[in-house]
Amino acid sequence: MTDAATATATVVPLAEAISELVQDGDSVALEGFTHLIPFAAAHELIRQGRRELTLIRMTPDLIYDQMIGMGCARKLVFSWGGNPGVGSLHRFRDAVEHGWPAPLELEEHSHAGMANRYAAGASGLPFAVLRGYAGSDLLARTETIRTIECPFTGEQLAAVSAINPDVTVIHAQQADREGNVQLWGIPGVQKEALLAARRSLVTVEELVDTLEPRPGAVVLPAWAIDYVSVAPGGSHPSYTHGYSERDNDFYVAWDAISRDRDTFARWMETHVLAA
Amino acid sequence: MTDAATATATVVPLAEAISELVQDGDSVALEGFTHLIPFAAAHELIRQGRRELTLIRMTPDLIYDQMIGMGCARKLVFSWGGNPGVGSLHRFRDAVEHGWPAPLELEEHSHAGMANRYAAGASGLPFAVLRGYAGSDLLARTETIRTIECPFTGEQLAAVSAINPDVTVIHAQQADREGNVQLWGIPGVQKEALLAARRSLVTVEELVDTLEPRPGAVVLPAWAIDYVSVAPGGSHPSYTHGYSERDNDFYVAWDAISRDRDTFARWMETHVLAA
Amino acid sequence: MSSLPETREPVGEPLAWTPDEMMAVAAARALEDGKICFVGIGVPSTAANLARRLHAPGLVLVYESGTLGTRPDFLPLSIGDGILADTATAVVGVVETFNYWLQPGRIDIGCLAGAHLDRYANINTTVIGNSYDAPRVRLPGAGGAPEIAASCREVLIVMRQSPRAFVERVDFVTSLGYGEGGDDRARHGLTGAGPKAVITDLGILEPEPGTRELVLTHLHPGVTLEEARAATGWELRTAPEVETTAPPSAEEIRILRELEQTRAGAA
Amino acid sequence: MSSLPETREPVGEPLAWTPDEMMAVAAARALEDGKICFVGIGVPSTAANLARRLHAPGLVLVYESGTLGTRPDFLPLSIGDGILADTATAVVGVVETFNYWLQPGRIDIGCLAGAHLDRYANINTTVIGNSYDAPRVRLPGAGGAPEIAASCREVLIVMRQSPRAFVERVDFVTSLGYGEGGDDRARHGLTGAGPKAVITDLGILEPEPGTRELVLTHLHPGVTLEEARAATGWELRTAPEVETTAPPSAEEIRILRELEQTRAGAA
Repeated sequence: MTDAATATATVVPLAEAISELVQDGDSVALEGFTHLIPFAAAHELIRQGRRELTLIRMTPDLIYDQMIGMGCARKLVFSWGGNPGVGSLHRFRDAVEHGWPAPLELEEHSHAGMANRYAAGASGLPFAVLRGYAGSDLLARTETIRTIECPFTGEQLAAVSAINPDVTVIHAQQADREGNVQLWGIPGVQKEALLAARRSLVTVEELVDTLEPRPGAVVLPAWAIDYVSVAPGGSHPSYTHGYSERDNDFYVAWDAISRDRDTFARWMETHVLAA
Repeated sequence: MTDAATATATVVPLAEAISELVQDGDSVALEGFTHLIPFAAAHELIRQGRRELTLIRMTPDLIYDQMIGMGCARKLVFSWGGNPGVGSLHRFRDAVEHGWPAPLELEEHSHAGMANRYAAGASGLPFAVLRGYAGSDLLARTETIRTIECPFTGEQLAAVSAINPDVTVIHAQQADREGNVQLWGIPGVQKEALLAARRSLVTVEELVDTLEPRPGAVVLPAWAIDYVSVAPGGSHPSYTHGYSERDNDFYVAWDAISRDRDTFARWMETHVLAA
Repeated sequence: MSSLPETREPVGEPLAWTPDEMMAVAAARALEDGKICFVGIGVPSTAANLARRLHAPGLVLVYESGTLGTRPDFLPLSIGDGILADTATAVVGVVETFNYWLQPGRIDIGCLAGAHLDRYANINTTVIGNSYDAPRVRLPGAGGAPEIAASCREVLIVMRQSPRAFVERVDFVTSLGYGEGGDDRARHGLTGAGPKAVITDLGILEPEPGTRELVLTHLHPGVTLEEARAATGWELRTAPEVETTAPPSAEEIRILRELEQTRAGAA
Repeated sequence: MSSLPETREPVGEPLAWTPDEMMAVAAARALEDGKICFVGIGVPSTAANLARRLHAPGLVLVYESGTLGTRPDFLPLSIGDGILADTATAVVGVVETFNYWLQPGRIDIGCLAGAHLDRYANINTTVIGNSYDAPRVRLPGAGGAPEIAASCREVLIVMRQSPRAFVERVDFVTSLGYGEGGDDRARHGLTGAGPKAVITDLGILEPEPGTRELVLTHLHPGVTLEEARAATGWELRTAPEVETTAPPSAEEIRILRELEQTRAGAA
């Protein structure tokens, strides 16, 4: 959805890319399905003090638990808000249950619904159709879910509105000098989230002279990307296939860190704000 | 859409697979977008004398020019019926223009429409939505194209009905002993066509003990496939990336072979029926 | 979908195995060899991987991370651990996973955990309390569950039984079981047959033919009917015959414990 | 989309280049460096590959076979030749090509050939004759053209000019140009601006501001206005100033001929 196609992406430092791309009040999708979660970019958003953001992600995960706890978010668009394999996202719960640090508006879907909303956004369509939400109370709760009738069979199906974030940020293994990006391992919804966005940034582990073709790789042409920034280890505590392992111990440790507001604030001060 | 999932596909000789899978009157999709066109399977269908078939393909190509000329088809569902880079498909034109050897009913779409129809079929949806056919007379000609209104924006878009062939046949480079299939090079719509089908067959260049992961490869799990048959060179005169080159000279030569009914009949007799 | 249960002390007289282990073993037994299984994280993932190491080496595991036919040699903590991609027959994107693989009904059985469950096997993983906007407890949400519960040919639910979790009526229907009971699923145009069993740490509940109300069909060894009733938030009825689950075999327990020890960074 | 033109003899006084060569060169010149170009097979493919070797090394070629950013070192005969995959930045499926790459308007310019064309640049590649069911000539059909013509930011049409091909009104609108003229495209909700030029073997036609009727803006060297009018099936009007196309440079001709010679198995 980028307005003017140019055949290359601009390689800039992360801080510059973030300040160029993201304004207060924007809708931003920092995607990555367990794998390749762009934590470095989120930490930069926190350091730059962005506010009133609409945060979009299938799985808010620790990355949005941190942004919500730090007061960056006005609204969350999501489908599963837990700490995978561990339990709750306490900052997310605190915002929803007690409005701390600020009330959080929710737009809640299922994974299938969110994935199809990104796909519609990437396809330049206003909506997507799926067999979804049958008998679920989400259908009544969520304004961006409606029903639609098949013009051939008359069957009733679910329709979800497209997602077109102001900005999508994803993390990948490599980019070449022109800004073509290659990622591999679990691909998630990053291609759709990136192609659905008005503006985009890809953080990468490293710049390389040529992208070596690899099994299971997704290649994103430079002309579909606005900015590329080098952020080694930028997906920690999630992981970058071939570069790092998922820090499962940290995901477990986050439960205690995030449970208490002060402990959380101190941790963020030390590990993000002061970093 | 296969009715009962089994974790493996059955490896059988081509003639057996075709006679097991295809009955007169079936709708069949033999897909492959320029690359990996399953000619060996088509020739087997011709030898087995199948009739009244509904032939489904984005690009009928020489494979359906041959089947149409041999009287296998009652109807053609397609989006571009030419000899790529050469000119007309003369047997297709003869059937449409003069009803020889039999009248041919047409269901005509654009590539985008056909691709989305397969995608809907593969997704278990009755239709797909696209920005298509705007101002085209195809919209009025083709019953399987209608308009649909976005339930969120009110915008009018094109809807196309799903394609779920009785049988889909594709050609690939390799299968392992369980019947898992790997293809690489231009992937076309084979995955969608296969997953949209009620029954399926994949012809392969060779059986291997293990599928070596490769850049750009599409892997189709055995449990989504009914039959696998070994048919080395089964894509000629199209090609199999890594195994053969496209026989462009034959595509050019086909123009003269197919222009005249008798020349065509003799060629088929010698190269297909007697083969 | 849900968080891992903290290990609970053996109930009743000391046993050679815990109720959680019995639950995982019973769930594994319910997964037939050669079937395609859509696996939720937590106990379902433990059960599916246990089944593969026991009677079902040909069980095909599909995780919502797009790993088709994965064969992890240790238990993943999340549905997106790298091991799932490294050992998969094919790895695809999330859009394809839900649209091409789950939605058309290619999956034989979906294995889910739940937070709250009602007598008609409807699952709530969204909110506890009668206000969505001001919930008493905010749960993680739907994830893949609504479509897994809808589109798999059948569904297996695995969760601990307690009066808090097994409620008369869930506060929020996240994923449909049998709705209001009877043929209510059909009214929603669902292709899948719905939950065939709910396997808990105390026994097994199955939908009663006709009403589709969950009734007790099995008690695990050492568990009494009273304990099961006390752990259920509705008037739990029983099948004409309540069987006793076969206790875990030495092999089942040995392999389960080996498996649990392999879970990277487990709490 | 369409078949390759058979080579035609030079018209008028003998020239150092043929009208078809002039057409390909003029089309190549119309493709700017750094733009994303959706390439139809035939003359469009020749022109796009010629442009890459001349003034537009950064021209990004996209073929409907899903080859994004391909850099073939010889001319493909079909849109799916292996060379297109071997030299592409990325290779994707056909569904993705049309849905994710063409449909949202990411493509700057679509380069198409046509069989029949009318005064409002509508293209017919379906049937000739007034009956679809009993056509005088059955053409190949739509292929990717309707959506290329609709969704690219602008469109370039390259085809030989003749009274048979350039008709007052096409028998069948396969791909929309300017419809009935004026703002008719907007009525169909199209995002793309439409055909910016029709480049032929005789000259260049462009839509007149306002009416969007194709009018003659350029004549190729050695071609007279009378020849252009005689080769047009409607009352061809001219722009206020009709320019003469710059003749092909020696380099343009040399590289074009090298390129043509590389086309594998060309007729």
